Amino acid sequence: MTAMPWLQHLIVLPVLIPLVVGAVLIPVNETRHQLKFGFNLASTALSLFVAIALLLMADNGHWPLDIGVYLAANWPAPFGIVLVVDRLAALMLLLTATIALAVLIFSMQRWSRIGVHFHSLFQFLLMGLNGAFLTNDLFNLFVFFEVMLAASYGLVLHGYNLRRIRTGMQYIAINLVASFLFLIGVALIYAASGTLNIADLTTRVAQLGAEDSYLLSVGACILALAFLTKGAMWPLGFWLPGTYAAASPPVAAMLVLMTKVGVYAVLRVWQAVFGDEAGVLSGFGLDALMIGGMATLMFGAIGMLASQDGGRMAGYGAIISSGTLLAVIGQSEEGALAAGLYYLVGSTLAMAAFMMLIELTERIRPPGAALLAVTMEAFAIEDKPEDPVGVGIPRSLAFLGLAFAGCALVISGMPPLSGFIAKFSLFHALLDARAGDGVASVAPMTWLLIALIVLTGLAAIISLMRLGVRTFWASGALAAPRLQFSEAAPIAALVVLCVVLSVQAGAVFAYLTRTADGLARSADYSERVLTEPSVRPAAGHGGAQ
Amino acid sequence: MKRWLPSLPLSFALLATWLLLNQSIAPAHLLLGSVLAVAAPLLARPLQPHGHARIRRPLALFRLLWMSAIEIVRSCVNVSSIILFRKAEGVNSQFIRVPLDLRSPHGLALLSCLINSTPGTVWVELLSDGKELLLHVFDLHDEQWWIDTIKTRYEQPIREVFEPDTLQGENP
Amino acid sequence: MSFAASLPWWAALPAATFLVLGGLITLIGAIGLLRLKDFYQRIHGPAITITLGAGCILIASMIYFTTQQSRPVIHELLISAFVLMSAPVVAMLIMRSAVYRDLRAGRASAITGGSNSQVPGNDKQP
Amino acid sequence: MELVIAISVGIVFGAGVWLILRPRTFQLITGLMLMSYAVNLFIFAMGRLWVNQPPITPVAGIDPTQFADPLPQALVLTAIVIGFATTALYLVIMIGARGLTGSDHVDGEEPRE
Amino acid sequence: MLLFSLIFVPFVGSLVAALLPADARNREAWLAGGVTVYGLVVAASLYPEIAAGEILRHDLPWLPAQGLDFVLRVDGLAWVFTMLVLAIGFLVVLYARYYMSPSDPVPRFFSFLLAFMGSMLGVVLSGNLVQLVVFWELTSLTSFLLIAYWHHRADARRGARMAFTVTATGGLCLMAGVLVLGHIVGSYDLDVVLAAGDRIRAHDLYLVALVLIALGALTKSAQFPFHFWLPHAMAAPTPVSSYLHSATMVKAGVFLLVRLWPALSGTPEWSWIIGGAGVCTLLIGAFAAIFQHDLKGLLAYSTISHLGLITVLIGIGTPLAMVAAIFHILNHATFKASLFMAAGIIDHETGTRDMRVLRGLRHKLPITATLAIVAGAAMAGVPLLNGFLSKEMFFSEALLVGSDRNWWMSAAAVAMGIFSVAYSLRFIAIFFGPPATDLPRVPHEPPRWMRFPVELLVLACLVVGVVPAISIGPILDVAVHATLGASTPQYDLAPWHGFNLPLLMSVIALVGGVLFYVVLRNRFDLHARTRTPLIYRFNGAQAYETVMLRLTSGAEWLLRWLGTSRLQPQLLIMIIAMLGVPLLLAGVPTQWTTIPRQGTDPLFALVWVIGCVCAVAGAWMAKYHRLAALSLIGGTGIITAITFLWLSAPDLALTQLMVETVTTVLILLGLRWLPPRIEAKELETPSGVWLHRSRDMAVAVAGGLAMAALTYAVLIHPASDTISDFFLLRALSEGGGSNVVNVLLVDFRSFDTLGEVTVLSIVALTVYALLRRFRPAPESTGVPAQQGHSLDPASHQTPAEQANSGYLMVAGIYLRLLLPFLGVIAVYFFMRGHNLPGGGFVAGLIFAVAILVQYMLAGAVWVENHLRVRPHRWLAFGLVLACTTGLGAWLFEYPFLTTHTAHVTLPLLGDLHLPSAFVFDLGVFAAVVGTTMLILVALAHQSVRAHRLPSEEAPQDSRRPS
Amino acid sequence: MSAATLLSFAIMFALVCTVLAMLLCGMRLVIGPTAQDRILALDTLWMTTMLLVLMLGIRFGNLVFFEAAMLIALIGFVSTVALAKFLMRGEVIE
Ligand code: NA
Ligand code: NA
Repeated sequence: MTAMPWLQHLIVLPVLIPLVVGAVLIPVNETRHQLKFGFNLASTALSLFVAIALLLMADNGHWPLDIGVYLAANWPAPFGIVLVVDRLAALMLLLTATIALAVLIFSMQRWSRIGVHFHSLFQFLLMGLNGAFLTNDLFNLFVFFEVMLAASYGLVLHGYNLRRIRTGMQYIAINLVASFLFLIGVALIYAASGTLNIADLTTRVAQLGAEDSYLLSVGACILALAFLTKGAMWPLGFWLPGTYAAASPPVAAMLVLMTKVGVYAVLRVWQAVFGDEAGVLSGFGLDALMIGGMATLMFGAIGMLASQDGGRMAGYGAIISSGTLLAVIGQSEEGALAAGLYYLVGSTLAMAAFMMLIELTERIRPPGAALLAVTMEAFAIEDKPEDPVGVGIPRSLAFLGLAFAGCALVISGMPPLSGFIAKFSLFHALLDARAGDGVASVAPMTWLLIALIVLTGLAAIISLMRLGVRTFWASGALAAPRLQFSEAAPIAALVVLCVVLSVQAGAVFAYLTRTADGLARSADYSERVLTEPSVRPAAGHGGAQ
Repeated sequence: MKRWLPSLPLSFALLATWLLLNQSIAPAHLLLGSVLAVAAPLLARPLQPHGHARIRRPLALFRLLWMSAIEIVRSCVNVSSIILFRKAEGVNSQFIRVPLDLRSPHGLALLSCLINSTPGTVWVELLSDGKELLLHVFDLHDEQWWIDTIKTRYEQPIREVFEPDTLQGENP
Repeated sequence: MSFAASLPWWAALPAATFLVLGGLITLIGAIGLLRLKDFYQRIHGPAITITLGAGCILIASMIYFTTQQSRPVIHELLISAFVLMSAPVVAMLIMRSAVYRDLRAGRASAITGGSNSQVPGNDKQP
Repeated sequence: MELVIAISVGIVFGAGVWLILRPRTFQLITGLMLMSYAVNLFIFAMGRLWVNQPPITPVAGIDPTQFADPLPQALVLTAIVIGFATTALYLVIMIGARGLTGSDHVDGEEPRE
Repeated sequence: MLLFSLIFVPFVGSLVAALLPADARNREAWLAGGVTVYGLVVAASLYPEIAAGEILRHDLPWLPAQGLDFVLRVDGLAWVFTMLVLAIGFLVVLYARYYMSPSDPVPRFFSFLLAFMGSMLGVVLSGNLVQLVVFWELTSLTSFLLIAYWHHRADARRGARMAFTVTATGGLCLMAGVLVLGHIVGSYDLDVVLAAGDRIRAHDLYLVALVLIALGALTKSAQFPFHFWLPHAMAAPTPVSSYLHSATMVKAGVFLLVRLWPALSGTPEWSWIIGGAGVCTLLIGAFAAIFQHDLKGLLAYSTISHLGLITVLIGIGTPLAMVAAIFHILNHATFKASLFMAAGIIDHETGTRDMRVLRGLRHKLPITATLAIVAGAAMAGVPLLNGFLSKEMFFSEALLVGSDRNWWMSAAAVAMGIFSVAYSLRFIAIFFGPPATDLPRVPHEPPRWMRFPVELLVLACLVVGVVPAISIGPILDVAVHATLGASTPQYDLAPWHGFNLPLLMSVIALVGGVLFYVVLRNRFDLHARTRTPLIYRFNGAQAYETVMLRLTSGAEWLLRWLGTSRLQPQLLIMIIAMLGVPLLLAGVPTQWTTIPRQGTDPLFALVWVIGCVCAVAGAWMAKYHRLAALSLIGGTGIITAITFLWLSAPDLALTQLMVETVTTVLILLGLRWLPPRIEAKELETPSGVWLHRSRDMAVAVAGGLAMAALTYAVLIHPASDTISDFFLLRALSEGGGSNVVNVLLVDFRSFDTLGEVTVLSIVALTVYALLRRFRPAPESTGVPAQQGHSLDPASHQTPAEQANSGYLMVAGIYLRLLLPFLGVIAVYFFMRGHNLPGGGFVAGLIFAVAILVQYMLAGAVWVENHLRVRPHRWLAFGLVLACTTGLGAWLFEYPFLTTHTAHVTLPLLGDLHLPSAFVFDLGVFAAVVGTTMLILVALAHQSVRAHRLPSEEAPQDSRRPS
Repeated sequence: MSAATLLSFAIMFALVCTVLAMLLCGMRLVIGPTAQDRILALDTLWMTTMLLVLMLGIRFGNLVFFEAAMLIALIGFVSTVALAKFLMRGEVIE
């Protein structure tokens, strides 16, 4: 390889753009909010474009095996740090950029102004997320996790109040301990295998001796605990509902993405390290993952039923979605994985929209009225029909109602939006994949999983309906909330995306099936990563390295 | 000159530090060291309200330092023997006040260094607007002896080094 | 210890002496820190470590490395300089903080050590 | 050496664990500091122990088996730095919480009994 | 496309309706009517093909991965239902135009109604089962919205929630059933599934599928024991009740059963489950209807009963029963829709639906009364009306199936007949008797077009009842053929079949019903009864509410058990997981290969004795003696640094030492804001605390043991073939530095370092942002006690005075002299980092400490008056410099962060090598300085701020000019 | 007895003394009893550590240790000063 194609640099841009923009914004005075916001917006929009470009490149044969490899600092894998774009990474980048853009626009009017350095922190959060999706190095993953977490600490505490600081303290303490687990896990994996590169691990796992295999699996367990703490698996995710409920809405929406990073990391590491190439370790821990996922699902459903306020409910919704994904990963079934990814995309979009929506709905009625409504529901008090509804719902209320319904449908997996399609496809894959010649081949655990997912959906419906009824219908002072266009538009856009996801399910699934297929071929992945040559000096340029 | 080189000794010390650190007198190091030796005091100047010490009598300083070194070794032996062989209860540790005529901050700093470096005495603080020094003595046998010693052996030479003018004014 | 093998006697002997001396003084200082009666006595223990103990060992190091590297290795002087610059500051600050702590707590006896010595204090105190 | 390091890592880690399970924020932060020492030593130990063989290669063409494993060291360096940063952050949050909640309990409120 | 528009147009109409202004009643009605008429025309245009027995299909690709297309499939059954939905829909729209009050927000109403219509059409036209489930749930959703149309009323909200919960749950069961069915058949396509009846019935999962699908159907059709939601759904506006809760949505359940009849029926299970539910519903519904006082309530229970009847017929499952079922679906839709509308007119005109108040309405509402009486008669099964025909078919089927053995079936049929006559009489009774005087409003005949739909429907009842074969015959025929296919029986649609047993049963029912009603009315005072005799104990609604409340409280209880919101248990769980999960999943190895180890150096062991003692003592003291704990932990830190140094990691040692120092200062800065803890209260510890403590101690010990064991296991085990040799071999030759660790940081793994300094910057920004809003604890807001103490001569000095002439003057000479030295040394450590221990990070910390010392000495105000430290700029500069250095590689067409080395030869100075990694490291340096300064200074400024506050409040305290 | 042996014994002796000194500092650090005692002990620990590092440098014949010793000499006092200032004034930076 002589010269490096310029297009190749796209791979590093999702990390670089936010970093530079975030850094440049640091010394800019807070009074120049418009300028800061403008930079932030431009950067996020650019990230979105880059993500789209990477997605297209990862899907149209631009790279061999459709995997783009970028050797940061020009050192070949496994020695240097390697960024890798495959379909999954590109998808996550796109998802991140989309939600980030929506969140950013949402926060323009209000939330970005209630504290200092929102814009830099936001950009750094993006950097951390994108880096975590791109990197192929375990320790670099740690670094990007820390970037992401550090930024999220800042954002969780953004404009801090009593509630935020209480939950923020918990969130931070837990993540600090989780970071220790991460380090211990990575260290053990290095001690066992002598490498940090995930693709390199794929090739080394099978050759390890019994002792090193043991160390590796212990390391992987501990590492997984760190991921799963972020991914909020029961019983590691108790921090989540409180944190989500307390964080400011745009931040909560970004936090939704962060739980997905935990799940993504588990998926990435497990597919590569304990995939088909892993010899005796192949499929290590998947059962535990599935059981954990199912426990998480159950916990999320229980939490959802028990929640009275929207933020908390959304938090448990995120737990449910994590649980579902973990259980799906635990199934280690390609078709199910595609469905799981579809579920991930849809539920993330909807949860993000929901987080922002919750805040807007809180403007509908004064806090006292909401409390009263709760009490009346609890004691089934029949209030007298009051004066009939006035001249129709004001537009803003109608919008909120519609958006709420949309989010609720996706989150609970009700038809016709993407949540349903995801669940159906998941069930289809779970049943169909094992159908073969009859009943016996569907494992009881699979049935249990299906039943749990269905019941969880039911719990979600019941709770969300209760919340919706209380929010929109309960009698009491009903103020037509003042909505800014910049607040409504991102929510609308995310909900519309969920609709598009349902209508275009065929195309999306085709992509995701290719994604899942690629993930399963870990040997290809590692070959592609490990054989990417570094750029050698071309004639005329001396002095490289 | 003063504008660019606030203190020549300091700059030399910095250059020497640089060369010692790098253990080299290569031209590159000399150059870089010199740049640093000039730049560092300049950059630090805003934070130096007392300016830099001007050593009027270097010879007196060396004499003082030599004497102190001997005193340090002597005191060290004393303190060691007390620690090892005497009962703690039998040690008469006391605070004493020493009237001071020394006013130069740099002189006081040197005095504090010498006193604190000498085992058995610790500088506590200046009292009465700097006219009196509160000392703690490990094993006090004769308070006046201490006061005299400090006045003559330390304060006097230091004043010679840092404020010869005032000294001459007092003792013509 | 591979480098030490080539060391001549004339260097090894003083180096060893200084080392032993430095080690002993350091230990004595620490013993003082541990066994002396109260803080105002204890502070005198480490003083010997800082001055003479450190000095001996630095000299030993200079001798050793100069011979071993066959060139003057005297950068240990820097350490001495820095120690001499920082030790007085540390001693006077710890001492003063202890004094005023005891004064505030009304533990004048701790300061006077039960003897007839003057209590330090604020002369300007009304 | 191995045993000493192992026992030390264990003790420091154990002390850290004990502290992070305590209810006061200051205990928690000290626990985090201790755990961070232990974890750093642990990562460091993953490169095995090398006495007086720092990974400083004076000349090209050295025998790599004669030098300590530099990679864990680089990792620990990064981990130390990040640990420092997060300690600082927790500290500030801890005092912020103390001011806002009036409690130095890790939950930001005294447990209700 | 035409087919597709059948579903598409209502949804578009719904959207348009939602966007019309609130008061556009006429436009809304025209729109909705137009949509309906369009649908009717399209559907009617399909009749020729349908009548010819064709099945029309329209496929749109949807989910190819799951083998699922969006299929519209019209056969006779679907066509008949389509017509039913559209025709009744049209009448309801017309009716609703007059029914809805001008103050009601009509856009919402018509929008939801059209959406419902579209969903319902989707259900009947779905060509695959998954799609059917989608529309099925959509009908639940739209009906939820319609029931809660008057959402300011609690009963509407409650009814809507109940209906939705029950039907949506059923929908989930249906989905599960469909999945099982798809699993059995291998396809969700309706044609394939219908053709695979034998395979399905033979499959082990048949019963599962049947139960799940039955649950879906029975909940939707309000069958026992799920019937309770329907009466509560009557809180909906009457057009909704008449449309959804009589004619269409509740029919979706039975429609589904009819639809899947070829695939699922013909087994005892089918009969028992479907038939059993039907019989119970039939009787309970009919019986309960008699005792209602609300007009709509009566109609709702009657609907339940009639749906039960249909379900029984489907449960019987013989071809003739199916004919009767389909026929009764159509008949019931006509008379019940008209009855609801009539009830709506009465409600509308009189202002009440209470049958205890209503009487003698025939005087004021003669036409409506006539219509309602005819429709009521149809409901009662009076001959020459359509209800009679299908009911008689039911009787005959009941006889046929029941025969001698299951005579109870016939008995139940007759009982149901009796009851239905009774409640029909109860309904009709409101028109007779003396006119009521205490009505809320004086009734008048409704507008002509409001009555028109009723007239039309009643007319249909009459026509079908008199000449069934020519009126409904052909339509019924296509539906029956489509359902039964080859097994379509011969049947005769005629009002008169001669004297036979079914006729006798009809007569018994009629006569018995009248008698029963009279007896009830005269002897049991129907009006005074507040609850249904016998079955009032089974109150589904109450059970529902109880379940919902229990669900919430149970969930709350479980949540307390399964979760926690406190930090300590969570950390405990994490540690236990860290110990337990590896043990569970990986177990314990049985053998271990070892290598010769380094000899133990007793000195090293001794050093660690100190380290461990410090750690343990620090842990012990952290509660009450913070300063002591901090010092002790500092001790452990020093030992850690020595360890790094001893074990060949000088870079780590330097970094550790620097970090140790800065952290100590940092925590001290923070400690000032933590008020001292009161000890006395804590001295007496309850026994529970000891339990906790021993548990925590056990976990801590286990954690320590585990880490020790892991460390030891690794240390005595030979290392794998690591990637480290690469770095050792190339650091100097290709990375240009002999300090491999530093080359790793700034070259091989510079990407990590970039992230690391970003973390630092983020934390600094966060700290800064937090401290901007910092509110200290009340106890610590004031000046520390030490500073105000009269004994201390420094107490009335500003920090600057202390440093320049006060007690810090002498110390200050040294500390200020150190500043340039520290600067030079920072440069030294920075410059040599690439080859020897040091580097940007350590250098940055040294530099930051140099300035920090000045802050400690002279206070923040003075230092900043003399030296502007702009940490934000340092931060930004550092990050941007590091990035720019990395980006520089792009110009040479290399990847980001690739190192280039400029080789310069200068006179006198000789060869100089300037690796770009050096500039990168400079960025690290700047970022570290910025971070450290920002954090420390931000913390330090709190004191300045806090001091300013009280001085503003108390001007007499003028000790600080600030 | 060769010069090398002599030196190694001397180093060993000095090392043992220093480590013992550190141990004693550690003990004072633990037992206190006052805060100033602990600060003093910590400062002494820094100092003895510096000496230990210097001696290790001699023992291993490695100049790299020198840098660490110098850093300790330079920086070690900062935390002591901070602690003392905290005791004296209640805050480190006023
Ligand atoms: Na002294
Ligand atoms: Na590089």
